[in-house]
Amino acid sequence: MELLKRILYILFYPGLLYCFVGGLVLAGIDRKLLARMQKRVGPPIWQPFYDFFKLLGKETIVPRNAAKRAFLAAPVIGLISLITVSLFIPVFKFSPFSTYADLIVVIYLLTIPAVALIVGGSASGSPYAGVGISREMVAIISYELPMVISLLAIAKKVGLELNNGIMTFSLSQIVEYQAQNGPLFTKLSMIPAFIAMLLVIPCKVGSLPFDIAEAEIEICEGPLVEYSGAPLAIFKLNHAIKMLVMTSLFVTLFLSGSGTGILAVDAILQFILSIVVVFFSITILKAITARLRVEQTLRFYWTYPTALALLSLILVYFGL
Amino acid sequence: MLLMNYITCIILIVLGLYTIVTKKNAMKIVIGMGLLDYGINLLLISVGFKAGGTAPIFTISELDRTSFFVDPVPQALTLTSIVIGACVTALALALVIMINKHYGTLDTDKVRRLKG
Amino acid sequence: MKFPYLKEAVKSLFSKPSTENFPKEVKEAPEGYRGKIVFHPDKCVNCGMCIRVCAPGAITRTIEKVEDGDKVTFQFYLGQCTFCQLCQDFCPRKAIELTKEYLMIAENEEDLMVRGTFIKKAPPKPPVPPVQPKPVAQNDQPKEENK
Amino acid sequence: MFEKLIQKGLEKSAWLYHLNTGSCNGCDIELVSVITPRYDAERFGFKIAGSPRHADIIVVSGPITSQSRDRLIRTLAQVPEPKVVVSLGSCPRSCNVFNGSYCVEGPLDKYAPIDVSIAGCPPKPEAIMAGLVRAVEILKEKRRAMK
Amino acid sequence: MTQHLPILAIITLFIGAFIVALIKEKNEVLRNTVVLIATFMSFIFTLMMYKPIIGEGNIITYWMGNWEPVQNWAIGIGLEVDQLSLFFGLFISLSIVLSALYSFKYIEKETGKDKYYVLFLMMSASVMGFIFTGDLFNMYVMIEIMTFASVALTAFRNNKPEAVEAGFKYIAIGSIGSSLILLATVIIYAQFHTLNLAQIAGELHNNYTITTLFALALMVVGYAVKVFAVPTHFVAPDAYMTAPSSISMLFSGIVNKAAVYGILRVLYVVYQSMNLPSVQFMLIFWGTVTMFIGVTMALAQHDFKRLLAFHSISQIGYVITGIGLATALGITGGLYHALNHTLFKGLLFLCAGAVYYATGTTDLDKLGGLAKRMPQTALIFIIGAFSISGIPPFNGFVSKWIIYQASYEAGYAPVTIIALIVSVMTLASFIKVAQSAFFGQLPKEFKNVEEVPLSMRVPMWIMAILCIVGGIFPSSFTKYLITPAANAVMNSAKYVEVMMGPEFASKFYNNLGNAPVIDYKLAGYWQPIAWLILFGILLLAFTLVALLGGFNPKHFSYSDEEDAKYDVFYSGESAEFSHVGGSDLFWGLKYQFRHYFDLMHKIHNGVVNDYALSVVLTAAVVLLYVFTFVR
Repeated sequence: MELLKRILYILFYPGLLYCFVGGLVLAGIDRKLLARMQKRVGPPIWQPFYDFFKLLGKETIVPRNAAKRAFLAAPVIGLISLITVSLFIPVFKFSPFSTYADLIVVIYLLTIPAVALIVGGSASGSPYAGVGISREMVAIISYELPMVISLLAIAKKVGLELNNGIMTFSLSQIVEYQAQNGPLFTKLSMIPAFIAMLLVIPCKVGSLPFDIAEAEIEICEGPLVEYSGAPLAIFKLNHAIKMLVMTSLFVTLFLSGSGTGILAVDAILQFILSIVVVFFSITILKAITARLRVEQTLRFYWTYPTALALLSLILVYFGL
Repeated sequence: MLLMNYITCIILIVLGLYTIVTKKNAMKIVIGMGLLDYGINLLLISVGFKAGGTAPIFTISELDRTSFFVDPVPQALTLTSIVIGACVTALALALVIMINKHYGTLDTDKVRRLKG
Repeated sequence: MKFPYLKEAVKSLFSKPSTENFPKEVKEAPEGYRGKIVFHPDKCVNCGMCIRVCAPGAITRTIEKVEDGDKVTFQFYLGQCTFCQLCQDFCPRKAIELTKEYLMIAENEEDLMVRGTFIKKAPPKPPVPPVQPKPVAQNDQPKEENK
Repeated sequence: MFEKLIQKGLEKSAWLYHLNTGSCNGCDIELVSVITPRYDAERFGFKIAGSPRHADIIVVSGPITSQSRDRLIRTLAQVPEPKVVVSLGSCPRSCNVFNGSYCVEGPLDKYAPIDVSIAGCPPKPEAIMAGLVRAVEILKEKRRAMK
Repeated sequence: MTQHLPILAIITLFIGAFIVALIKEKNEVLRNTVVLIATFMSFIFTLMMYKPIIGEGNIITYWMGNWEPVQNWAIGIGLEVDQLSLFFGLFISLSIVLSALYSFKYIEKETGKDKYYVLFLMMSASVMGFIFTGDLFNMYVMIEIMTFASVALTAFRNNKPEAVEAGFKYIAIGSIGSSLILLATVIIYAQFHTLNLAQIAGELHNNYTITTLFALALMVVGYAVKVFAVPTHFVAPDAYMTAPSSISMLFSGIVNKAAVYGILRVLYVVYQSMNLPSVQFMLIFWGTVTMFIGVTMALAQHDFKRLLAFHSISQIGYVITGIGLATALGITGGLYHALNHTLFKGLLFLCAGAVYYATGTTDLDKLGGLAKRMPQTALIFIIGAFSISGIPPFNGFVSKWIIYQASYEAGYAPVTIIALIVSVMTLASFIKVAQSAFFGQLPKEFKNVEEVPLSMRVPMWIMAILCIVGGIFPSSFTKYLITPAANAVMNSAKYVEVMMGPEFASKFYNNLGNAPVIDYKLAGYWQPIAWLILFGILLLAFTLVALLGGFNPKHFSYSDEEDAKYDVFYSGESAEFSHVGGSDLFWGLKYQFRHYFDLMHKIHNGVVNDYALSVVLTAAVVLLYVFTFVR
C-alpha cells in the first residue's frame, strides 16, 4: 500500500503530471502577464501546451559532430531531476518524501538541470553553444553564492529553535517552524534573505534580465541552438518546471505556514502563491529591464544579494 | 665546546637556505642543498655526544659497569642521512647537466618555461 | 532606487491592450496608400509609357495580330512591382490605378499577375481615293518621295 | 496518439525564422512591427525563433545577393521538416528593381520552392499576418503528408 | 602469519624493484609480470590485514629484527598498522595496482622503460613503508625515497626541456621540505632520545616544551611542502604536468595522501594537539586558502594536466580543512574526501593520459570533439568530472557535503561558504575541459584518433565504478572503512598502549577513554538507494510517455555523410574553424576578477628561488604562529 501511494505520488500529484501541467500553465500565465504589461493581447494561457505538442511533431535533427548519446540524454536527465526535486518540496505540512536532509537534496538536484543543459549544449558541438555554456556556468557561479548563504541563514534560524542549536536541513521542520510562529518573511532577520532569494529566482530560471545564456538574438538560444523536435520540447518543459519548482520552494521557505490540512486546497493555495511570486520576481523584471552582460550579472549577484544574505546570516547569529 | 657544534650547525643551515633562495645559478642551488643537509647531519651527530664516552664498539666481554659509551643511535642515523644527501646531490647534478644541455644556461631566471 | 517604466508597466496591466483584432475587422488602408494595381483596359491606348517608366520592368505587353487591329494584353507582375505609382502618374489616359487593397497573398505566380487585354483597332484605312491622279504635273512628284 | 494535438500545435504555435538575404530592411522592420503591441502576432502563437533548428516558417526577405547565396542554401537545409518558405515583399519573388544586377543571384525559387509569397514593397503588417496564417495551413498539410 | 603482513606488503614492492632492475631491457613480458605480481601481492597482503585490524579492532605491531622494547625503552624500528594506516594503505595499494596496469601500454612509446618500473616500484614501496612505519626516522627515510623517486619520474621524459626543469624545481623544493622534517626528527630525538612514535606520544602527553613546539612547527611545514599546501604549491603543477600520466595519478593519489597521513599522525597521535583551538584554526585557515587559490588558478589554465594539478591542490585543501575541524564529523569528512580524491583524481589523470596517448597533446586550445572518436574515455571523464564537482549520485558529493555540514556546525560559516563556491568553480573548470577537449568540433589532425587500448581502459573503468559505488552506498563505506579510522585518529591512547606494552600508556594517560563513537545520521545524505529507485521509476514513467508520444528513436534523423542539413548552425558559415574552447571560456569571470588573476599570474613566475623563498617564509610564519599561540 505504501509503495502504491509512493508511485501515485511520483506519477501524479507532485510528480510527473503536476509538474507538466503546473509548469506549462505557470509559463503561460507568465507570458500572458508580460504581454498585458506591454499593452498587447498576448498568447492564451495554454500556449506552452501548443508549443510543446508542436515541437513533438517536428523532426529531430542530430548534428554530425555531436556526441549523439549525451546530446539526446541531457534533456531527459534534466527533466527527471527536476521532477525528483518537486517531490521533495512539502506543500504546507504534506510532503511525500520528507527526510531529515531534503534541503541539501533540493539544492544539489537543482544544479543537475543546469549541468544537463550545459552538457547537452557542449555535446551539440556548436560554437554558439560553446559561448552559451560558458555564460551559463558564470551565471551558476554568480547565483550560487547568495542562494547558499540565505539557505544557511534559514537553516540556522530554524535550527536554533527546533533542532536544539544545530542547524536543520529538513524542509518539513522549516514548515513546522513557520506553522508555529508565522511565515518566515515576517521575522526581522529573514527579510534580507527573503529579498536576496527573490532576486536569485530569475537568474536560476534564466528569465530575461539574466538569460544571457539563451540570448535569442546574440547567440541564437545558446546551448539550445542545435536542438529541434522532442529534445527541444523537453528543454522548454524543463524551463517551465524550473520556474514552478523554484517558486514553490520559495513559497515553502518563506510564505508557508500550517495550511488548511486538506491536500487539494493546500495545493491550489501553493500554486496561487507561486503565481504571485512568479509575477513579482520574474514577470515584472522581464517587462522593465534589458538583458545584462555576463560580468554585470556576476558583479550584481556578488554584491547586492550576497550582502543581503550575509546581513541576514549575521542577524540570525545575533539571535534576532 | 659542544656549543660550537650547535652554532656551526645553525650557521650552516641558514647559509644553505640563503644560497638556495638568493643564488640564481642552478649549480649554486645544489651546493646550497648540500650545505643545508650537512648542517643537519652535524647537528644529528652532536646530539648523541656524551662527555668522556668512548666509541660504542664493544664485545660482550668488555661490557662492565664502568664502561661509558657515546649514544650509538645518532651515528647510525647520520650514516643514512649522509647516504641520502649524496644521492639527492647526485640526482640534482644530473638534472643540472640536463638543464644545461636543453636550455644552454644555468640561470634560473631563464630556466622558467613552466609558469602562470 | 529608480525602476524604469515600472509605473507604466503596472498601469498598462490594467488598461485595455492596444491591439487591433486584425482577422475580425480589416482596417482600411490610409488615404493615398499605393496598394494593388487595377488596370482599366478600355482606357488604355497602348502608348507604352508605363512600360518605359516602370523601374523594375514589372509591366509587359504582348501584341497579337487580329483581323481588325492588334490584341494587346498588359500584364502587371505584382511580384516585381515596387508600388511606386509612377505608372499611374505617367499614364496619359489614367488607365492604371493603385487601389488601397493591401492583402496580396499568393501561392503561385499566377495570382500576382494583373492582366488586361483590349483590342486596339487599327486606324480606319483612308477611304479608297478615286483612281484618276494622272494630270498632276511631273515636277512635284520627286518632292513627295524624299519628304 | 498525439497526432490531433500536434496538428493543433502546429496551427497554434508556428515559429518564424527571419532570413535577410540582402534586403533594404524595409520588409524587415515591417516583419518586426508584426510582433509589436499594435499588431501582436504572438496572440496567434507566432514567435521569432533564434535558430533555424527551432523554426517552422522561414521568412526570406531581400534579393538573394551573391554573398548570401550559399549561406541561404545551408540555412534552409538546416530547418527540420515540416517547414514552409515564405517570401516577404517582392525582392525574393523577382529581385524587384535589382534584377539583372551583377551581384544579385536571382529569385528565391531558384533555390527553394516558395510556398507563400506576400507581395508589397514593403507589405503591410496585416498582409504579413494574413500570409503567415496561410503558411500555417500549408504547414499542417505538409505535416499530414509527412506522417 | 598476520604478524608479518605489514613488512611483507612493503618488501614485495622493494624486491620487485630489485628484480626489475636485474631484468633490464631483455624481456618485456617477464618484467611486466614481475611488476604486476609485486603490486598485486602487496595489495593482497594489505587486504589480508583488513580482518584483524578493522574486523577485530586490534593493532598489528612488528619490531624489525625482533628488537623488543627494553624496560619500556624502544630501541629497534617498529612497524605499527592501526585502523588509520590500514585505511590509507588499502586505497593506496589499490591505486598502485591500477597505475601499474595502466602504465604497461602507456609507457610503451617511451624509452628506458625498465628504469621507469624500478622508480615506480621504489616510490610505491616507500609510500607503503611510510604508511605502515611506527618510527620517526624511518618515516623521514621513506619520505626521502618517495621524493627522490618522484623527482626522477618527473624528469622521466628527459628529451623534453620542461620535464627536466620541473624535475630540478621539484628536487630543490622537496629537499628543503625533507631537511625541515629531518631537523624536526633530530630535535625530537634530542629531547626524548627515542624514535618510536608511540613512546614519543606517551612522553609528549600534554607537556609541551619549547623544543617540542619548534619540532612541531618544522614537521608541519615539512609535510606541507610534501602535500603542496598553498604557499609551497608552486612546484606541483610543473611536476604533475610533465610527469607521465600514470605517475601524476600516483602523485595526486598516494604521494600527497601519504603527506596528509603524516600530518594526521604527527598532529593527532604523536602530539595530541588537535584539541587546541589554535592548531585547529591554523589547519582550517591553511586548508581554506589552499582550496580557494588552487581552484582559481585552475580556472585560468589551458593545459589539461596543469588544470588537474591545481585541482588536486584545491581538493587537498578540502581534506586539510576537514581534518582541521577536529570534530568527529569533520575527520570523517576529511578522510572520506581523501579516499574519494584518490579515486576521481586518479581517474581524471588517466583520462588525461588517454588523451595524450591518443592525440599526443594535452593543450586544451588544440584539442576538440574527442567524444566522437573516444566515446569510452569521454564517458569516464564525465563520471570523473561530475564526482569531483560533487554532483549527487557520485562520491564527491557525499564527502564534500559532510565537510560543509561539519564546518558549519563547528561554527566556521565563512569556511562553508568558500567551500561551496570552490566546488562550483571546480564544476566550472571541468565544464571548460569537457567543452574544449571532448565536445565541439574535431580538428582535422585528430581525424583518425583511435580509442585507447583495453589494458588502459580497464583501470579507468574500475575507478569509475568505484566512484559511482562510493556515491551510492556511502553508509557502507563509512561503516567499514572510515569510522574505525576516524576513531583511531581521535583515540591515540590505544595506539601507544599496544605498541609499548600493557601498562606503559596508563602512566601518561590517566583516562584510557574511548573516542566518541561517531554515530551520526549520515548528514546530508538520504538513503541513496531509495533515490535510485525514484530515478528509475521516473525514468521508466518518462520513457513510457515518450515512446507513446511519437518521438521514438525512429524519428531521429542522423547521418554521417557531408550534408549541409547535419552541419552545425553557424549562421550559414561552414563551421570548420569555429571551435569555442580552451582559454576563451568564462570571459565574464576572468574579466570581472582580472586584477586577482593578473596578480596570481605574476606570483607564479616559475623561478626556483622565489618558490624556495615562499617555503622559507611559510616556515617562518608557522614558527611564529606556533610559538605565540600554541600553549
